[in-house]
Amino acid sequence: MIRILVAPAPIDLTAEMALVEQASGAGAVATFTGLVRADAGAAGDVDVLELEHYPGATEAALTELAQEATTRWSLGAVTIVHRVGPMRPGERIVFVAAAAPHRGAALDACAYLIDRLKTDAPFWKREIRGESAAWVEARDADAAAADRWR
Amino acid sequence: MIRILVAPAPIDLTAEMALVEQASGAGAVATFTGLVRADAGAAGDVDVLELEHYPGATEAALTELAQEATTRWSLGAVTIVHRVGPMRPGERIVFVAAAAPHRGAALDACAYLIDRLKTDAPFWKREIRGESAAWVEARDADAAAADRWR
Amino acid sequence: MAIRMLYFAWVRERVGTGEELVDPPADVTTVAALVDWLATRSAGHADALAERGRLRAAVDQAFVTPDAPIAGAREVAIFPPVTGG
Amino acid sequence: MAIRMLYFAWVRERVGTGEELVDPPADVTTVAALVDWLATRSAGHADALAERGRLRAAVDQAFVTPDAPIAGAREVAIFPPVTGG
Repeated sequence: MIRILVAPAPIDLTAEMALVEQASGAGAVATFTGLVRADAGAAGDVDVLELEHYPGATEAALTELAQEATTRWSLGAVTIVHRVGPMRPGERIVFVAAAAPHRGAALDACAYLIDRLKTDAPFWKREIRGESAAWVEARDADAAAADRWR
Repeated sequence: MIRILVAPAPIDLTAEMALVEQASGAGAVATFTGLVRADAGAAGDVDVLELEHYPGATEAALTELAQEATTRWSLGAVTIVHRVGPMRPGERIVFVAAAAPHRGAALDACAYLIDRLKTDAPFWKREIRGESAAWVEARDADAAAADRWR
Repeated sequence: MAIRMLYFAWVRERVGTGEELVDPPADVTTVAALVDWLATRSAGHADALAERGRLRAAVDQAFVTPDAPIAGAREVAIFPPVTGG
Repeated sequence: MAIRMLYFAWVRERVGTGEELVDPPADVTTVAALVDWLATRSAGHADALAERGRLRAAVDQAFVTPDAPIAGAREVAIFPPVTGG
């Protein structure tokens, strides 16, 4: 099962996990959940995080990424759900899951999916603090993490 | 937050995730869920899996493991929930979660917790197929996976 | 033939629109040349496209490097490095 | 002084009980010597403890190797390699 969802609705973790766990051969499920961080450092607390994306290209990039994972590892299920639009600190931005017969494949595939998603999928974050808004800068560490898998 | 739970009740993933996500500094949450596999190979399908453990020592071993993870990585939360007693294929045996400000620590800590749990916590699995029951043999691969972290 | 240009994030904000149809001259054959040509269209374009090292591109929804050809392209997107996840 | 013995999984099944109080002689000073002595208690003990390489032990709930001393121990557990997770 490959499930890709890019939508403004809050991510329903319970429903997503149920789909992954019901996939055939799912003895091991590894997940990654990214949350909007409340404490965003020197610039002060973030009130709202906005996620912009490239409709069509986003879904295509995530589908390709999920398919690449299934060729690298024997996986019963891959789910990638990414929220877009405005969201609040503490809310889920992204949920990634990989199910496999054994844990090594599930854990490795999960790390692969989130590392590659960070650099290969067309999303852009904007942090809103009071009246000011700032686009988040890409991190070199993300490119390095994605390069580990090439 | 360190949360250790060893109990016969089904694992409530939604409630466990909520506790982890609410921990301070949780920007990234990595989880591992182990399920009773329905297709158990040559010996035929498993009807019931029974988990025996060493009360007291189990909780102590899991607490020590969680504490070791928090000294290795900067973690906002570590949760280890392990079910004991009889359970059916498809049900959750174990749920492990690590929350951290960034994903690298959460992903690594999650893999560490489940690898070490497999070799360092006193649980024993027995598979029941119809009228016959068989204790599961320890796997060399599990010892090797745990050794990676020493 | 007209190309549908898409802009995202701060590139969109500085250009002043997220989408426009353009018809570059025949000697504009690569993404890099297209960006050079687009930068002459307005002050907003020039500002948005000034720092070429901070721009990324996709041709017909496939991510490409600046030397990629645009022959036959229907849709070209210009945007900053991605920051999802 | 009496030691509370605990047995788990197939060790428990073969011994025939999960728990017993034992009072080994003074020259039984290590886990390995304790296992040797326990094996003489019954046919079930002998069967359960025959394959020493497949046994693991804990003294007062701390996992130990066979050469670990048992002086002062209140609880000793003998069990197969663990298979949780």
